[in-house]
Amino acid sequence: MSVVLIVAIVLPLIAGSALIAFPVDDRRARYAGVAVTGAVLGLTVVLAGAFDRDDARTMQFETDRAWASSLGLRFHLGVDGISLPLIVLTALLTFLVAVHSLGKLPDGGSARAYVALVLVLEAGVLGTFAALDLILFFLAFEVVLVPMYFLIARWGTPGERGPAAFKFILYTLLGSALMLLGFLLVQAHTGTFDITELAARGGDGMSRGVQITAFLAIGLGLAVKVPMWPLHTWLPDAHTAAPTGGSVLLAGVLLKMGTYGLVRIAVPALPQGAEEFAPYLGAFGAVGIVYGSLVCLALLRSPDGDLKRIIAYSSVGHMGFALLGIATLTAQGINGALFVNIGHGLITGLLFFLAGAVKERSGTALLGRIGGSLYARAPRLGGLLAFAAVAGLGLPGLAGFWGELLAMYGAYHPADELSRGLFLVLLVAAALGTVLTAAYMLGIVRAVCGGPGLAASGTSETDDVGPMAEGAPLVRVDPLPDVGRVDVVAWAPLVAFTVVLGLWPATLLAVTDPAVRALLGGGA
Amino acid sequence: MHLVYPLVLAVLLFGIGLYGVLARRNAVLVLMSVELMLNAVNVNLVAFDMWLRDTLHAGQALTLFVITIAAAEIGLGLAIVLMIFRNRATSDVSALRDLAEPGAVPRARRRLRTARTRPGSEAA
Amino acid sequence: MTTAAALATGLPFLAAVLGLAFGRRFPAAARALATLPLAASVLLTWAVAVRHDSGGVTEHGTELTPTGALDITLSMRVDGLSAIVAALVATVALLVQVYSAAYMRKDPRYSSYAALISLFSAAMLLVVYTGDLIVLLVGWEVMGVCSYFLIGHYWETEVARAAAVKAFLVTKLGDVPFLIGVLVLGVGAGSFRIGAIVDGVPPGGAGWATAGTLLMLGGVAGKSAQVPLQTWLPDAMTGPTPVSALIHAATMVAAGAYVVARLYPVFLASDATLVVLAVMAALTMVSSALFAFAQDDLKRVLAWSTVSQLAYMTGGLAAGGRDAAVFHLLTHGAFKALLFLAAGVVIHLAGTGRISDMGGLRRREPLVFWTMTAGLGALVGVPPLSGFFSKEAVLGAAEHTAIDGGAGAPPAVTGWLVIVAGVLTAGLTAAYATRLWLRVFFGEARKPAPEPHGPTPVLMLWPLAVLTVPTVLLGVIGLNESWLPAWLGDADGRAYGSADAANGLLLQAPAYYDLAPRLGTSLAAVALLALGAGAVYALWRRDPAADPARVLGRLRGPAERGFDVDRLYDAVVVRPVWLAARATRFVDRVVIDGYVHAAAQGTWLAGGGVRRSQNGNVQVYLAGVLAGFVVLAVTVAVRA
Amino acid sequence: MTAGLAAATVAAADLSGRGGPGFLSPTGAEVAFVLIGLVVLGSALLVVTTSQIVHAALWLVVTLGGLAAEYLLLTAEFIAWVQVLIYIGAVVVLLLFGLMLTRAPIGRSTELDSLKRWPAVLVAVGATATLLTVVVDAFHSAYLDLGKTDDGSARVTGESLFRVWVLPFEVLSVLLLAALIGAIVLSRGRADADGKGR
Repeated sequence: MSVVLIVAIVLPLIAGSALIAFPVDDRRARYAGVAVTGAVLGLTVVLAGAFDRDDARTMQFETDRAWASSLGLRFHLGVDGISLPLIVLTALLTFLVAVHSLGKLPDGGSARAYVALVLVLEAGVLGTFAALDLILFFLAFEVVLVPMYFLIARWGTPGERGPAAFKFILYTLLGSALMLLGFLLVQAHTGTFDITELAARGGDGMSRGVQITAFLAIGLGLAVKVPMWPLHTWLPDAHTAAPTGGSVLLAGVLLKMGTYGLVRIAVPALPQGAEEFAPYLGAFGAVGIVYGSLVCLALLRSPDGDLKRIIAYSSVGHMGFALLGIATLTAQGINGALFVNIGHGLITGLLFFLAGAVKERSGTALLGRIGGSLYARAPRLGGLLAFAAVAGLGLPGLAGFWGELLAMYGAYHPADELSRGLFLVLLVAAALGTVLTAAYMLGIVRAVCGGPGLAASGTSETDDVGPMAEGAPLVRVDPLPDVGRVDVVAWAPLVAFTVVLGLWPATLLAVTDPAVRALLGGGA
Repeated sequence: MHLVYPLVLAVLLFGIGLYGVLARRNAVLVLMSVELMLNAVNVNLVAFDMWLRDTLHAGQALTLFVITIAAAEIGLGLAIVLMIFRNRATSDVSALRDLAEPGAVPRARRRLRTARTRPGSEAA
Repeated sequence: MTTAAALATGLPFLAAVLGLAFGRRFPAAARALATLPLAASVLLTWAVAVRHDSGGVTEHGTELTPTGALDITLSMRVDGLSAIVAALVATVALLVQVYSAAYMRKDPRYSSYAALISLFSAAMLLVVYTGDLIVLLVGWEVMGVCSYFLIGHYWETEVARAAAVKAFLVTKLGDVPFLIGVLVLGVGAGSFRIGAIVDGVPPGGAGWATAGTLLMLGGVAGKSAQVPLQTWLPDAMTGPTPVSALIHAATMVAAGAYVVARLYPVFLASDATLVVLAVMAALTMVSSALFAFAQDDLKRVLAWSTVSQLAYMTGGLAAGGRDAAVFHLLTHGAFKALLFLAAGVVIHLAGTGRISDMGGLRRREPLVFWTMTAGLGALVGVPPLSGFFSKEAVLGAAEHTAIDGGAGAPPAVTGWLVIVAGVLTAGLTAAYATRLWLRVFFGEARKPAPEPHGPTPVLMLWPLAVLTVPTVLLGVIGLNESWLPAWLGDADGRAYGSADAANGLLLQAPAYYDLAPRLGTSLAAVALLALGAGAVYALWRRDPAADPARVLGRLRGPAERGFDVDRLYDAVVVRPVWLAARATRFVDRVVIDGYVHAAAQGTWLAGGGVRRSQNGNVQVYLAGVLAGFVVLAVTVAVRA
Repeated sequence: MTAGLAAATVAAADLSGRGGPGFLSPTGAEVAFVLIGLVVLGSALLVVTTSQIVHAALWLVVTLGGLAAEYLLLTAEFIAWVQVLIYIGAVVVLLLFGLMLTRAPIGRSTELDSLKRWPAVLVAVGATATLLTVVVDAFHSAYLDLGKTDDGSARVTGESLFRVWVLPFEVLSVLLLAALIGAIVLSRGRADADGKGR
């Protein structure tokens, strides 16, 4: 089965390169994109099916070959309970983006190039989640940047895309450089780049000082990607400028690489460093939660309040929960962080799809210009947006809730070596953040979905003449195209998974929990 | 004779030539300063040749070559200076700033340079 | 039995999912989808309630989150309390759905409306049945979001949009401490199972129990609209009237009281919590009764009245009368649903919601007049009606706490608070109910009635008739100790009247299970009732056209606006949050992004600086190169 | 670099084993060398500082002539004559022609020195000081015995030049030819461009 994993990673890379190399007409390229990402999704589903759930703590489908032996590099791939959900999520979201690209693409270049870049991106992300060698991880981590840069710089919103793409790539490259330094430091003291071995050693061979330095470097590099407050400012710009598919992948998949790296590398391999920085990580996470929501609130009322920018800042808040969960260094917290990852990937992916649809239909993403009344102008779209917003505010029973709950539970009861008082404060901040999150999410719904109705469907026909029906303005608003066929295919899986994971969190937690425990050394 | 005498002479001569290269603005004077530096090197070569009693006489042979090359160099150098003078009507080294980064030359001097260049280009 | 409970919860949920997904495409099926699953739920809940033999707890669950230390289980815990409350919820929900089928018949959004009501019913049943606090929280929040969407049903109006957001945010604010409280209780008891938590409280109480219950009061106050989070409920009346009847009168708002009753042993072990709860209840009770008196909008009168009546429940709980509070919850659920549904018809008839525009409506639709009279009578607590018995049960429990006390009883101060506030409120309730009754149904119409829409649909009338039955008769179940108290049992699941009870194993003293009215409190309450009603009647007789609320004088304006608590919150919470938001955005754009941009600018500047040295003067370059060479040579020589 | 320096120092120590009289009792040749050296340096200084551009060329003649004398004192006869022939005879003449062709002002001119004189002084003095230190440190005891050799005679030089160095010599002649052609091409200007030629 390890071949399947390799094929799943290499196939999109080959297909992407082929699309770049050979002139294929755009229509065929789009269908080729759907076919390849669909095949990859199928392969990952096969992997998930073949995955031994009773043994989720060990690496499965491993490949371990010497690669550049003079440098001690190994081509080491594998999947365990932590990476499996992320791999499936990646394949799913990329597939949906490919499906979505069957519809209208923004101007900027040929659809062939777009699809090719998405495929290369997918290969990079899958490689990141499957890599078990630090350098391999780093390579895959970097491969992702280039296609994303071009996606933003070529298909983004004209006028914003250049600076946004520039900021994105410079900021994340800076982070990567730091991370690479950290990796080299780790290797210099342990003599290995192997992630599983480093996790098994649990920091043996590195003094406390070395661990702290290495954690600082690796953690900063990953924190840029997460993105952790205050290293987040590249994200709103990139999201606002990126095309819909780019935003979905950026939020749904790329951000997960940061938290995944923390859970996979930084925490298990450098336990003392993690212990030292956990309070900071948690504090920055909690600040991010409150801060992100406050900025979203401000954007609601500001004339340049862009729907996509608001969702981007909401990502800062949501990833704050993931950081808080990781910072607790408990099984619950880290499980929560992984759950936040998946939930956020599904929900924010959906939100960006919808924001893109709104932008495409009304011609703008500025709240003040969209014109409201989406419930009337495109009822299904409005209903979906309301659903996504409600999911985004962490409504229990949907996928966004469990991660937040577990993170907060972890914060109530952090690992023994951490300060309980501090984490209680963080817990309160995070909990208040959920109220602020609810405030801006409902604010979005109010601004975009509510508003005067179509003239034909005013309240005049109902019998209810309470105080509310009076003064209902019967301004006529123009209808917009509602949810189309391609949209249904692209969005329905996200809605379905959001509900399923929300109702039955055990589907995910049963896979991640054993692996998380193994990383934490069986305890906690 | 102590070896130090010719060596010190060479060093001082070299220093003077160096100063000339860096400080003189007229291109022909810069060329003269370069000749001074070359001569300093020649003194060195001869002195060491004598001191080491080289059977191949590498020092002296090299000195001859240097002299020859210096002659060629001065010929070429003067030709270049002449051509610049024809094109730009100046042999002022500090006025030849085509290598400058745009914006790096203070404005006043740039105006001076364009003013100088214009009649030169007419002459060309 | 738990299967039946799960089915009762699942069916409406399924109906909601189907309705939301396909309702627009098959509008014809919407009505069937709205009512039939709920009808099945009603049968199932009643079956559960009937089959639940007195006392005992049935619980069955499956694990939701295997995360080690603490497991969350999707469990159904059926005991007397949950069985009977579930039956109430399902029944009222079905009646409301039937009523809505007629009331909302022309609404183009009926299918999503009905689906949301189904979803709400499922969530409420989950809250009622579940045996796990986290799962309870799920239902709790889903109810909240359904309430949000239904309040905002008329999203074309700004009022409805604002009210919906306000309702959700205020309750959500209460849910923050509630969630933390749940965590505290769960960690303290080592489990989120209600059974384990109830069993885990040591007899003398525990720090975590007190802390957890105090925090949970936040959520209770939010959901049940108690002081200080009471302001959302009156605004929530912008939703369709049936929604107000179901969610904002009979069921969801009672969930706060229900949760306290569900976890009663934990609350009973925390005196501090009970005192806070009693203060909260007393304040809410009196103030909102006063506000109800000053309102001019029919539904807002009923809304404030709901707040006030909910305070009777929380007050009863604070004073130790769990069974009494649940009793009041049941009767209130019946008569308040009746009142709201009747109010819907009244508004339909009058063409307005303003009381000052109504009058003389008793001749237009006699059935509505009579059912509403019964409902108001029960609300006021006119002796043979249900409300009288349940209110007296609460006051009786408070009296026992205040005077007799005893081991395991709440502090006496809670009893006194509830008695004083309760008796006072009885008078105020009588006053505003009388005012409403007289101004709506008697006298002359103060505004010409609109063109009749045609006869009131039968589907809207017979739920009123059905609800009148319990409104009138439900009180009797409190009279015999072997009826309601035996069914409810105590919070540990031991039935009153069983062998356990005989052995003195009940959680509370036997007096608390006696729901029959007591002489002292009954006399006081009825006397004040008569006083309030009489005073209003006298005022009305003097000038039938004028509003008796004029007696409030200068207090009337503030009372109508709920003492301007909204403006206080606006100044203390809302505006600072907006300010903080703007400040944060400023910081984000100028400071944090400023650093990022400064880094870029710094690089550009450094580049520009280095670029300046590239001035084209070859001699300068050469001087630089040589100087560098000299420095290098000297450095190397010195180091060597 | 340090290693090279050290090696040179060692070599100097070896060779200085031949010894020689001290600095306080100079030989006649030494006295002459120093005196002529002072003239050379003085005139060189005037070359780089004089404000009359033609004078600079003339002072250069003095410098180069002085150097020829120094070569004689170092017993490098052939070099000395070549110096006189090529430098004074050819190079300086060329330079004078250059000055004339670039219409160099005759008489005092203030524009000869660039504005960056002080940095130039600093760099030149620094470089000189560094070199002096190194040279004196390494060779203060080295002695040059010039008495009984004919190493510098035309015969010896010619033999080594045409036996050992014949190939570089020929290459050099090609180089000179190339320089000649280059100089002609350059000074002809862009004949094709304006069609007239110069």
